[in-house]
Amino acid sequence: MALLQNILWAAFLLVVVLGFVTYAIYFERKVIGWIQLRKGPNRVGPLGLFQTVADVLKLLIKEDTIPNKADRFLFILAPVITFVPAFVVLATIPYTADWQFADLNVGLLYYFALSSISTIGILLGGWASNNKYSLLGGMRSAAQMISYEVPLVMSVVGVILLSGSLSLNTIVEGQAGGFWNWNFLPQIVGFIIFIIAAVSELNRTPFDLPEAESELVAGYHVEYSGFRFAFFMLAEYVYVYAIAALTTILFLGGWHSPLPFLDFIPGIIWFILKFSSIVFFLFWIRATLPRIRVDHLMSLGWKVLLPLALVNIFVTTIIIEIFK
Amino acid sequence: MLENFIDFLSNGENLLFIIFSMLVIVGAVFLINLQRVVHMVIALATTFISLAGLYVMLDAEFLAFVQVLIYAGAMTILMIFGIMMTKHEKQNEEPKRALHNVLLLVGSIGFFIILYLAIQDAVFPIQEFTSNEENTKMIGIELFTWHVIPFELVSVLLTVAFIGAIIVAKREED
Amino acid sequence: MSDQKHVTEMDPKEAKKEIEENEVVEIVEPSPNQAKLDRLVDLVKSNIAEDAVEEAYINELDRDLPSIVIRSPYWLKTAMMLKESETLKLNYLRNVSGIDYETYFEVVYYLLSMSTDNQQDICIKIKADREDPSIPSVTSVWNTANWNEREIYDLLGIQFPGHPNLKRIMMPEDWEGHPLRKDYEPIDPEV
Amino acid sequence: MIRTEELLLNVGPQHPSTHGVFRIIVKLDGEVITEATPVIGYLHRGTEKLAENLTYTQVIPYTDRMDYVSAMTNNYVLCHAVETLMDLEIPERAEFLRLIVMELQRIASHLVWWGTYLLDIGAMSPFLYAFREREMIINMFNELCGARLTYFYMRVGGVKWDAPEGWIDKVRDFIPYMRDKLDEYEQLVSGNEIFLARVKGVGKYDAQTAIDYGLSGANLRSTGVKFDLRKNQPYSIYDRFEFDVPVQTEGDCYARYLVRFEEIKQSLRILEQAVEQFPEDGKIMAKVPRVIRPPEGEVYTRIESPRGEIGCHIVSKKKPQPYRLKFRRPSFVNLQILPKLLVGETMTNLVTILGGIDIVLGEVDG
Repeated sequence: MALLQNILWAAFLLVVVLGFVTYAIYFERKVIGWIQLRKGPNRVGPLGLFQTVADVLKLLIKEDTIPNKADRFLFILAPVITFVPAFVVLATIPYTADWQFADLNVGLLYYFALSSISTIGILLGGWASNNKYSLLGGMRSAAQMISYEVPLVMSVVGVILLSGSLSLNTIVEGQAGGFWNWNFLPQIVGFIIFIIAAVSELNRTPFDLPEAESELVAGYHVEYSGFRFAFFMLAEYVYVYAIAALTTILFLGGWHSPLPFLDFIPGIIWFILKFSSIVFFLFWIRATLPRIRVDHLMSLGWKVLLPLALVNIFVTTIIIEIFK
Repeated sequence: MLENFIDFLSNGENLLFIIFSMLVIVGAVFLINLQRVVHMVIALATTFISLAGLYVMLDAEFLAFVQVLIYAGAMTILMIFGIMMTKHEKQNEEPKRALHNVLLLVGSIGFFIILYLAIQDAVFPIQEFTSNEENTKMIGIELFTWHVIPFELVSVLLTVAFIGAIIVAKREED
Repeated sequence: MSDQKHVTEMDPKEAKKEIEENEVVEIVEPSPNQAKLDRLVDLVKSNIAEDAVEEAYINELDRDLPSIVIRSPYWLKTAMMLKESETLKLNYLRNVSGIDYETYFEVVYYLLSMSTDNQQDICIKIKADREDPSIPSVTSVWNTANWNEREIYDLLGIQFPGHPNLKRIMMPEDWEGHPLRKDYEPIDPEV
Repeated sequence: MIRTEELLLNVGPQHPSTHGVFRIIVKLDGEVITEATPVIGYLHRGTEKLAENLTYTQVIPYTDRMDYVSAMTNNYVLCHAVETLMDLEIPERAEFLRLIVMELQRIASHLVWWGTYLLDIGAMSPFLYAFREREMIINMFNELCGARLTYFYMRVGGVKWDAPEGWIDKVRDFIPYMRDKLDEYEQLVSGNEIFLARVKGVGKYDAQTAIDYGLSGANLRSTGVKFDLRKNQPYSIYDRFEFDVPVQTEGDCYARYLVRFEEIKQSLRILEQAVEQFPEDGKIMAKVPRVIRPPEGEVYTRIESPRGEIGCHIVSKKKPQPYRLKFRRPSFVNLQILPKLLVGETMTNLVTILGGIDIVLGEVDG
């Protein structure tokens, strides 16, 4: 019975995530449209609400092409390797105190570990396509992921030190009682590093080098079409979901209200609000910033973010020791 | 005999164990037999990730996810090197050497026999194992109290290797 | 005005006309650029060779542009001299055109000095045979000439010995003929 | 010794950042370019050959299609060449109309460059902002001559259409509007750290190299050479207006960016004065014979197009058709420096440098 329930919940989560992806894409196009003085999608359905549905439908019925000289097996495998971890990482995210699928005591580590597998998929896709642009895109993605995974993990060590646990639930519990208890204040350096590294891990502007349209055409997925391309696309947006949720949990107090007297509003509302503002932030910078250059990206990761993250850990440790 | 086997498999945990260990072995075998570097790396990844699965089954989640975290990155690097430094076009077959193969076969059979006998004769002290809920914390405490000297030594060693690698790479640049 | 006609290759009838027109020119007061042209001719004659300058005139239709015709064997040396010369410093090659005059080819170089204040254009022409046309390349003097000479080679078929990479630039490698020649006949009339 | 495999990458002829059908074969060592060979000619339409069988007026629409981002200046250079040959006096009103459309065209062209350049660098919004302003200019042109891109507006001796009622006022209103928008652009882009990091010090060359390669326009002025044909060898009525020639000394992509940006402002200055001095009425065509037969001779005229010096070399044999018509296409000449700039740069900088040169392939291939 418990197994059935779990499967039902998982199915529910899948629907929620797919719904999110559908409307995140719609929302992104609308937001960027507004920023660029356009209307955005407005033809399919009322206010263009079914635009993404139509797009996905188009992708599904599109001819599935595999290049002749591609490595057929890996070409098919790559989108799966990219997509599966994206979905699996969602399992440990607590939306409220009760809504969580698995309270793993190493939840945070679980997230980082599995999300790093996706890069293998991207690199594989780039290599298996047997296209030089996609190979370059895949290589860039790998280099970028290696360089930014380190500061990303380092930046949350401060949070772990503060809460004394790797469990996401415990981390949120530690931030109860108003926004001054949220981690982004004591861990402001870590928060900034985390945001930068997270955007980079998402391969989104200004760090969208693996698919840099103007130089690499479409990067690693240049040869993919139809359903397989949809998988890469889906993985990207599921990671947007995951990163937004994770930021909310680690730094913005999860489901806690910013002021104690606002506690009567259910936690899930707060969670969604915080989560949405981060998603909006991601879209906003996409419409605003140019793309960073590959060598700048590397030196930013290794020479700025990593040392900063280490200093942040050091300072946090000392402060915790003093005020213990 | 067969009944035992079915019994063994009807337990979910055992089934998982079989699947994971099969994957570990299959990955390792493919790693040796495949021709192209990228395929080999994928085989290796299968091995390591299945190994992480085994760790999870042993309630060592921390170890499992660190394993995935570290090796996923390592695998990617390996793949990059593989792509950058090998020629894709040429696939020159190594000449088969019959004597060599026979010797190899004998050697591995001998090794298997030794291992088999050793495991057969070994006595494992049965001991009550309690899985600690906070095993991450326990690892930390162990590492920084009882094993602090080896831990520091290893980190010094890694730093030395790291700097050495940089120097080697630098010299080639000049 | 036909001051750029070439007396040597004219039939008597046209030569007569030429003389008549020259008389008209003489009545008009000399161009302000005449002195400049004389100096240029002197410079070339004294530094390169007495017979380097085939012809020199003022192109009155084009704002009194000083124009000289250099004999092709002296061209590369002249080009170097013009660029290095302290007084001229013609270091900017603005345009190179190739013209098919049916009996001969002509390549026209428009030069300018960017280093001196005196930014006067100078036009230099080199003639080439109709059969087996060839003019020394000046890519080594002005890099601008590189693609321009390639284009002229491609479209007119003039060889530029000394050019680093004289290949077709506009037309495909296997194109037959040189389209800007007056007698060019496309192989496939549909194209 | 660790050796990595060299990668031969064929960029183009169909590639989002080559601005048309331009192809460049690059040898990559990792992300670093070790050799670059440009291949052009995919858009070669043989304008010069076609012109030999057309009357001068019939050639004008072909010039529209050469540099299709800046058709007005192309129109002008041909008309100007024929007029020089014929020693024609152009009516005042026609000269003003020509100057106004050319300066508007310069702004429109620089806006296209600005938007697409930032798109190359990865910022998507400026593109749409720039095209909004360009659209206003194009609408004005549309009102003037009924076309949005290939105008065929100028004729030998003047312009084809007079400005409709209220057109000059539209130009007048456009000037402060554009100034306002330029400030906005500056706030959005010119100070952006990522943008600066992308363009500063990239694609650097000195004045000597620029002159040696015959560069013109912003590519030349970014190295400190103050050479603008509108000032140095004035044509049309440019000598009547007050404006500066923007110059930078760095010679990198950022300097080129600043020069072009400043040029928009200077064009606005010229427009401001031109609109004030615009003659109330008058003819827009000089007295030109129905069939134009310029006297026998040769002429080379050059004007400052948004991309640099566009020249027209005509050899006339007193026929209605030119004996030889050659265009000095600034993009074609400017592009030559590309292989030299690319060696040792990364793949990302390829796009930045190529965009910084500002080429239009219709013009490169002629």
